[in-house]
Amino acid sequence: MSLLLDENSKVVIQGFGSAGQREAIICRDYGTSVVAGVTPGKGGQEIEGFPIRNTVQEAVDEFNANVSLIFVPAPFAADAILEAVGAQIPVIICITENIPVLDMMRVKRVLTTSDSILIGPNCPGVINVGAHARAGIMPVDVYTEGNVGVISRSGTLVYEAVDQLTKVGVGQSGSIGVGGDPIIGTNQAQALALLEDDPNTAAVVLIGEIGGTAEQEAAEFIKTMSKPVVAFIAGATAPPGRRMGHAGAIIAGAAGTAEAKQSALREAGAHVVENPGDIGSTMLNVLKNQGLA
Amino acid sequence: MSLLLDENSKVVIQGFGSAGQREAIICRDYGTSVVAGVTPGKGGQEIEGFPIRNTVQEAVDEFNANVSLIFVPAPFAADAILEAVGAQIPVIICITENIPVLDMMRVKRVLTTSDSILIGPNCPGVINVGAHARAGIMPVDVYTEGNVGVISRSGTLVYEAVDQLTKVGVGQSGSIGVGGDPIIGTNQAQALALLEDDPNTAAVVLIGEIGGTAEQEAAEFIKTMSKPVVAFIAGATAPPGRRMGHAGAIIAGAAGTAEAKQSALREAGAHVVENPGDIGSTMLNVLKNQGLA
Amino acid sequence: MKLHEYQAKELLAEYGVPVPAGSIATTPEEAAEAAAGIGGAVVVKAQAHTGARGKAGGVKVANSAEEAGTIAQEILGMNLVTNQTGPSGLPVNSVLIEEAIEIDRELYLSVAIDGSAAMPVIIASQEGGMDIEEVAAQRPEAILREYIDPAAGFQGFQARALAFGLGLTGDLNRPATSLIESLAKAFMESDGSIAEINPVVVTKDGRLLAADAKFSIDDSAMFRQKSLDEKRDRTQEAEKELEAQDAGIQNYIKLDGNIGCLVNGAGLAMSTLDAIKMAGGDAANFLDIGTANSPEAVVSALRIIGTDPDVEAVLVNIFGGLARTDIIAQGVIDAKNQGLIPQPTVIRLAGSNVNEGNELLDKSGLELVRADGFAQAAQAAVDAIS
Amino acid sequence: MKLHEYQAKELLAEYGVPVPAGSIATTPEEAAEAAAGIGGAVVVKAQAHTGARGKAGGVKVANSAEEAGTIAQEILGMNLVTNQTGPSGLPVNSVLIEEAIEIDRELYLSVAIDGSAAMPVIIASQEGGMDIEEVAAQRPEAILREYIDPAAGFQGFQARALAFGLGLTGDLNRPATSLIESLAKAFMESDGSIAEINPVVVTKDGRLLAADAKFSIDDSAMFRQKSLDEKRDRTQEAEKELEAQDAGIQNYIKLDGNIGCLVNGAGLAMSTLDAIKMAGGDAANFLDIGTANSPEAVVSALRIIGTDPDVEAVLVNIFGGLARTDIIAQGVIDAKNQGLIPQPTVIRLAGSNVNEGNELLDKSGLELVRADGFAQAAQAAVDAIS
Repeated sequence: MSLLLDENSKVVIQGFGSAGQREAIICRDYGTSVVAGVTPGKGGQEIEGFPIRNTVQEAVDEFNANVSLIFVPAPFAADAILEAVGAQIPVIICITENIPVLDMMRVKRVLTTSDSILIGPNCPGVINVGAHARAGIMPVDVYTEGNVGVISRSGTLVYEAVDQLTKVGVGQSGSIGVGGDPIIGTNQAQALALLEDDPNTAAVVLIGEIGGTAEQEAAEFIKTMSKPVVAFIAGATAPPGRRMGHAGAIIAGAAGTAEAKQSALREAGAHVVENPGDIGSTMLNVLKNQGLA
Repeated sequence: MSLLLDENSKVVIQGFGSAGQREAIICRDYGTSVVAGVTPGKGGQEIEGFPIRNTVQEAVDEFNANVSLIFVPAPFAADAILEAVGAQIPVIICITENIPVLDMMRVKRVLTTSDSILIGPNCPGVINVGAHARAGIMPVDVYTEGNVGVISRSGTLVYEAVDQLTKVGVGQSGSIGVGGDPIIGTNQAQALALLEDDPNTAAVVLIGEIGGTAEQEAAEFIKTMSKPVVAFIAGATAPPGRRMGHAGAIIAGAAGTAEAKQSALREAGAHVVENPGDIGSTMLNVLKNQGLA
Repeated sequence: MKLHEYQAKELLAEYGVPVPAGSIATTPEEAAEAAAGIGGAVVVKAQAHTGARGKAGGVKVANSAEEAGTIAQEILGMNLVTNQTGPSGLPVNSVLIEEAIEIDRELYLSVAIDGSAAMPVIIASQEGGMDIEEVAAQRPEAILREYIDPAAGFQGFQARALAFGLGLTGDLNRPATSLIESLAKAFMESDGSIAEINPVVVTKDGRLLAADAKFSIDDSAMFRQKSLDEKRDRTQEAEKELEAQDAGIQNYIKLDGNIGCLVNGAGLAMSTLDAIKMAGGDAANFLDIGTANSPEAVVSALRIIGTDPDVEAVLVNIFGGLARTDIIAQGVIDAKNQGLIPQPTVIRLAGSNVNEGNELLDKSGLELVRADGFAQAAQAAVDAIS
Repeated sequence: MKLHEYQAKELLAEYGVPVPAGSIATTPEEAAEAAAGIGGAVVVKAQAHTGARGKAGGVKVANSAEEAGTIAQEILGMNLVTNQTGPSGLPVNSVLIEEAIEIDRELYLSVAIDGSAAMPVIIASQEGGMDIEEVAAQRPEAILREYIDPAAGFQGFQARALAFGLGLTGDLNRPATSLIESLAKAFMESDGSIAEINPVVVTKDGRLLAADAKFSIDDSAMFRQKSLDEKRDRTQEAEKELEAQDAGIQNYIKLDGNIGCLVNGAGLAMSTLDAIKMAGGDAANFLDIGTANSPEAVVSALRIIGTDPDVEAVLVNIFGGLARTDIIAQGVIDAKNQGLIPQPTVIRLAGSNVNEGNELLDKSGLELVRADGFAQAAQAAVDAIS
């Protein structure tokens, strides 16, 4: 599953409150198989047509759930991720934001010896457009089927990039929102590797941010890629030393600046966009030049 | 390094007190390269001709140490093992007994994501007879060079088995004392795999004990082995429910009994010895029958 | 959440980190009294959430209790302006009175989160008291690092490696490993995001002391750090940011420009700032409304923007996901109708329920500049001013 | 180290595990007083380091304070003989007086170390109050397991999985997850080796209680569990074993035979027992001298063996590694010369310094049966008696 989801994905939703329910319905309407919700203590109920279970393991045993989408509140979200890991769910997507960093550190340590892939937390999730498989919170009507994959730390910038692509007539294979926290399950380089392997993806939009070194690691991987990459780094004009929502955006040393990231990406062969409004048009040009559109 | 040690082994000794010093000298006299001792605060000194360093990393940087032999007292032994892991020592051998179980649990968790191999704790160490490489506390004069490898949870039973082999004229490739604690770095099955791969080993003596299920796991591996195995289980006559030195010897359920272990080993094709005095003679017969002696 | 130096030292001291003798004072009298209690020369240190306090006149030596009082009189009530505070500075409401120490050596020690490694990392250097980022850039080999593996916790050998690496041998070795272990424990148990002791000093009389200390707590973990939450000093946070917090908006930052921004998502919000800059303007703030799903939350956010005297135009840039554009639209209409944002207002909606959102705006009859792409929106906002 | 039931309950209660109202009494008067304080029917429970106390007459219900006193009078001072104590039994020096509970359901809950997984494991079953090993053997699906991964610690979802698996839903679910989390925390922080609550009961009035509790501490961790070490009750340990402990010998166990054994290494010691059995004899003890490297330690060990009235012959079986055979030989010679082991003595030395050791024996002029292999040594010891 290069795009993490496909026609065989069976999604269980952990934390079936109002957001969980609303997104479950949107996923189902989009064509995704949402097999159960998990809310401890509500096992056996049915909400909005979805069966509710007490534990993820029950959802796996009864419904063969193989994707978990997590909306559990931050103080309990790490526990929810570990529950999905314990139930050996292969793809775990955590939407929740503001999870304590030390909780995520422990989750990551457990993941080092697990086969589960975690996307997020603090992310918009994943969508496979061709398979009509959505496990996330992204608005579906901006997507059109095509061959460009989008990877981003920021959720709204996924939508923005997809919208621009759609408006210039470039469809998408899907998108992976890797999440904006300092500690995330799958980084940009790993997400790039998934899209490099995905037969339905011909080119990639990568949206990074100031702070950390994840874009430099992504640049290293881009050097090995066969598919073209259009990249944008958000926060080029942000004043240093202020936390702008994503902890990853603290500028820590020279590696964290937009300039450093842009130049690493350029050197790796990525097409770096400076104006966030130019993502769609740049990709269209790249595809045309390479005979892909 | 199927036998974990060879001519290129460079041993650093952590905990250079009286036992460490004594064994360092025996190792050196045997022909093993003991490159340094580590005692924090004594860095820069020289003891018995061995340079002392404050940290394992220094011994690695300066002397290319690639084996660590640990005599550090129990309360600090887990820290010492983790120091060797942190310095990326490939083979770590811990002699220390009475390490708290929860400390060893944490060590094992770290080892799940490390390339280091830990032997012990609470073990006599490892010897490669042909390479004159000794990292342990075993008496060297009972060994003679040959092609039988010995694996044991108990230290003194390694010596006993080797002595019996030598007395019946069967030499040894070496021995691996895996240790008698409930949580050990390398179990019997993993040690068997090392000897199965060792070109200098033609047959194996496996000495187990009552308690736990390690011998059943070893039996599973024996089914896949090309080399003959002679096995003995200590404690057949021990009264149930009493702890006899090794925590592993608590009889927990039917799997822990000598009968259960002996029958698992027999089913796997091992030659099971009932009288501990018959280990050497049984191996001699097995080798003769297979044309190996 | 940031702690003051004196709070950071209190916390570290609870875990066994040795700190200079000292006490906190909020009046010159208390300062003189504290100095008398300590005896001899003391240092009077302004307590404000910024570094570089010395250069700004916030740290002074007093040779007597009386002088300590006089200096405290000067410092208390100061507005401390440093390169970290912005031009408005930070008020000084308390001073830390500490024994003056004779320094032999200055070392650097900190704990931070390494996102790539997904572990906290202890950072140490013999080059304390200086700009550590400079040292890291120029001489990376002068920086020692030890990671805290959650599977085992911080280990003694790591503390020893750092202590030896800092040159703290002999009689200083055990106090040093103990200090480092205490720092690591304090960080882990307090959900630290950054803890810095710069400098750790070796005094001329052979003591090891945390001469200065910074400690920040992970904002996401405050729910389980109640006792630290009580140490929050709201006087150190900008008024507008506090207002935003009280309205439930976590991510509001005041900036120097004149275009007020309301955006959802940190990435889009940063990009909006970038787009404004590229259009030739400057944002007055960063505001991530997040997934706030009620018109009231939007109204609160727009009140903060609209009442900012620097704001000459408002830019609303929303790409709905969990946040619904129709709810945002309703909030903007309500705020306009209540006169909260009299400034020219540019609005761009996309994403979930965008048709409903745009319809609400159409029907409102309000004078709003509508934009489609967000680069155009940024341009429109800049144009609205010039 | 084992705790008494009342100590285990005190410890668990500190961590938030609900236990029945109760208190400890060492006299009938205290027992009556405690029963009066609790009110109504109470259970009087003998405190001794063994299970199956009920069958042995160590647990009785009293319907009044007066009756509690009478029953305590019977139980206190008993020598409790169960299938776990051996024929000599264990003295009862205190009784736990507890409220009598009306039981609706009995469940099983424990924590132990799983050596293969290298993690503690919480074990739970709906079939409480019974022989759990029997349940595990017959109906393995009735046993629930959750491992404690040290990288993350015990997690809430695991406690929930166990609570739901135990059928503790509805109002009982939260108390159940809380009880399980408390048990796990107590185990981890106390260096537990085994902690068992059997049964956990659901009372008829809907409470969840730890009706019985066992707790053992890892002997290797006692150095950092000082407060638990203070709870050690030496009256529950065999006199000879205490003597051995005092002599610094960790591993001495009294057995039923008549051949006293001094061996180095637990594996060799067990095998020596096996060899004696095969030679038709029975060992009087298990004694692992370990690496004790002084003649004095050997003398102390032999004094314990020699003064055991059951011992009719002594077998010394040493394969030197860290332990040196010459030192052991000297100890044996000293003990013989001091008349501490008048019994016929068989000695077999091998391994480090064996030539020096044998030479010492040769020169001693003492009457010692010498053996080469250890099967022969065992045979010689059996022959020495018959």
